[in-house]
Amino acid sequence: MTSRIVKTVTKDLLPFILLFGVYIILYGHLSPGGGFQGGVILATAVLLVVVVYGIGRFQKFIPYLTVAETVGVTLFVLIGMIGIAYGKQFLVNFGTIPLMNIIIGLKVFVGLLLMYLFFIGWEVKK
Amino acid sequence: MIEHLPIFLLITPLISGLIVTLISISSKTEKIQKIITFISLSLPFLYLTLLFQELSDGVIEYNIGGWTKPYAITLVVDDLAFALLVITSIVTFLSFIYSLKCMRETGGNFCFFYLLMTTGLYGIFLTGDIFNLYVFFELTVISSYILITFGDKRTSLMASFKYLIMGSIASFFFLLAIGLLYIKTGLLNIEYLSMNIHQIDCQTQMVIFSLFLVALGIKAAIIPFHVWLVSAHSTAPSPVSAVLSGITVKTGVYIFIRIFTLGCTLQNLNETLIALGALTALGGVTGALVEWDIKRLLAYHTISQMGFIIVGIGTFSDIGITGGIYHIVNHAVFKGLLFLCAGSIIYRTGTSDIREHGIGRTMPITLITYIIAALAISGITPFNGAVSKSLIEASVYNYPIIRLILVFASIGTVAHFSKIFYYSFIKTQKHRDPLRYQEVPFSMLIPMVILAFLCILLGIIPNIWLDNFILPATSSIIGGYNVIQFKLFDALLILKEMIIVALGIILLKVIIVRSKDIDRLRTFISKFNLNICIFLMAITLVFVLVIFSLSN
Amino acid sequence: MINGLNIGIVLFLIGLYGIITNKNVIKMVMSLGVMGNSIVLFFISLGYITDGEAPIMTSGVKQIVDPIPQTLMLTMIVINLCLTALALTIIVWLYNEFGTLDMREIG
Amino acid sequence: MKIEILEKIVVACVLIFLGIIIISFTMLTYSTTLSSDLSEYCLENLPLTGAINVVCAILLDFRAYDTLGEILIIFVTVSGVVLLARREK
Repeated sequence: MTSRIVKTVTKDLLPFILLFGVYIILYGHLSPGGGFQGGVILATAVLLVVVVYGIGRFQKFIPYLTVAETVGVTLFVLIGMIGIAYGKQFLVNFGTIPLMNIIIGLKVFVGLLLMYLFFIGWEVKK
Repeated sequence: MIEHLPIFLLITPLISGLIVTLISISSKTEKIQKIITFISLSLPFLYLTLLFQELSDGVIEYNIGGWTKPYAITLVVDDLAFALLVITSIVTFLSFIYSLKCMRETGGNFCFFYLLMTTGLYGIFLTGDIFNLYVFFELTVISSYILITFGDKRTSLMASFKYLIMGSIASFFFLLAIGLLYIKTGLLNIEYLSMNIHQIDCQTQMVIFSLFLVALGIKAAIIPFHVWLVSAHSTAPSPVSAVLSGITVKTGVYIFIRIFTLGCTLQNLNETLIALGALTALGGVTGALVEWDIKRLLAYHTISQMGFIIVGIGTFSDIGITGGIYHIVNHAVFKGLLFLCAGSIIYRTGTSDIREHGIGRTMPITLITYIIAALAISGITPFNGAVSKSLIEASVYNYPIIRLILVFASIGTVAHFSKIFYYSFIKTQKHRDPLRYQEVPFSMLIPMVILAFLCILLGIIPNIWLDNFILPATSSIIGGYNVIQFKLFDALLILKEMIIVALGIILLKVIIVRSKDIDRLRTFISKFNLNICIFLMAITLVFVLVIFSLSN
Repeated sequence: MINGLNIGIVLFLIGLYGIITNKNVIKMVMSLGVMGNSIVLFFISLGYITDGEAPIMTSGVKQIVDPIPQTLMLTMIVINLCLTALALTIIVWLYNEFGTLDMREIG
Repeated sequence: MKIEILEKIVVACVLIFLGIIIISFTMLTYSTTLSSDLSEYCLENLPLTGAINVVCAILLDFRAYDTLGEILIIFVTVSGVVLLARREK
């Protein structure tokens, strides 16, 4: 995948894919979309870069990705716990839908990216 | 704060799992992770004690998100769920203590997946929503797939893969059934579904129940769908095997009890379940005939005991369901104990082949706990297996053939456990290595001793347990019960048990002499691979549908 | 007779056929994928209402399709993705250990 | 070789029979009106959630507990994949 055409197109296309992913996440409660869908789009954008430019520069991000993933789940549970702290039920809604969308988007993005990186890492090792 | 107890039960292992991961990223010390896991697995005992006081006022319900009941996801703690939650917390806690010594090299990762599996199990027993059941079942089994690969390197991967394929097929059948229920009733709450199920037309009911039968049959390892269980339970690490065999298999039966006993108007559903259960009870014992691997033997016995439970529940009578629920609890205790014993023997000798064990009397506490568990699973009087087995046999009083099959299964059970006893404990190896033959560490002994104590306690005062735990659980399913007083030392029962033990030992003799026929049986059993098993599953589905359509 | 619901059931059985007859583990996982997608088709068709619109309540929307099955399927798709990823990971290691992908040789 | 083809034919026949039974028993068709109690309840209470997208509102409010289970499943799977990838031979 070292063709110049592919590299140029990827470089030009990347911001738009990322922007589209962020749009899908942020407007999830108003238009078709949501955290999962946007997260997957973001992950595929980075996957495109990995496929075209090689995995080399992404290896060092892996520990940070793991942390981000754990933090994402923890934040989701903590938002759920807010309800208990205010004397209501678990996972009660305080207008938190956009926030939850962002957290889920982050989590899915990071999780899928980690899986892709490990799968591709195997391919390279062989 | 007291009304949030059900959700705390679920959140505690979950949050500690997250903390364990965060710690494992920053540092490599396993001590803190193990302490956190220990605390979070012991906290449920506190919650359950508090819940037990609440439970006397009636069923505890917790609507998540604050929406009203049949529409929100509801956590329901009734007596049945409570009994299973208690046994889950006991087995997971004791298995974790056991794993401290024998799972040393895997460390923090093991703690994380173990905690998430526990979360999933609590989620299954707490939830009152049928789709949520699917989600938490997937959480449990996905953690189990990974936990299984911690075991023996080569075979555990294949076992995990088989379990994954069968588990996914079960989930898909379950989802199809959920879809049909949803389109016909427009609800997902289990309690309201059961109230509205008689409104569905008869033919759709047949399809729904045969789909559920396949889905839950795979999860409960009924015989044509059992192929994943033996490899998965035998190659997993011993503490994980104890939880898988003690609790995870029971989730299938738990959903059986919740769904099948409720408002179903189909003819012949009872007979189908009882026949499948009897086949499972006999088939599990037959499969164990050819095995020399201690954990595979125990796994086949799990199948056989699941057959007993299915027979009890399939009668839909109060005595049968009581026996079934009691046997669920008992089986979790003694099968957990047996797997821990097997783990101890493997820990010292390094092999799971019983012909190479021959530890003699060098491990006295393991020996005593093994004898207690073996007597309990064979159904000998002062131990807990006797109570539930005689209740189940009493419930199929009208089906003499089924009773005969259950007696045969009991004889086979005695034979196999005396086989393990003879080869592992009585026979002694010639070349003894003194280091290998000594008692296991203290932290591995404690869970075994506690479980052995529970075996005796559940057997020696059965009426207290029946009155306070099991019969209320039955009444929460079928809405009422007759008081069952179990007579502990019945002369006729003891005579029957002695005959069964005698026949079992004769059977063992026959097995050892006729080894050629056993080899033929082994080639026959080895033909049941994954593909054929799934094909048999499809045939069973057709068969059940045809039976239903002929009789309704 | 020919609608999404029945085609979902047919696809489900095709996936089952694939799992029964294939001995290659990767093909078995692909058949699992077919089964999963058939479930998605089945559920989405369950919620479909003739002439219904997407369930987004902007002004002027009269008849919407049932949103519940769509939501359930969003959950199910993600779970299915996780199962497939895990199955493929296990298959890589199976190949490393046994050197083959044939179910009969792996055991 | 012959036996394998025979196997496939038998399997196909059983599954075709199964399909015919299920489809003829259930007789499913598209519905014409929204008849589910659950969806109607969700639509009535939609203004309380602060979202217009009904699917998103159900996913993150009415059935947020399912979503919690779901992100836990992603978490477990990713950890499992990472663990298995680092597993030594």
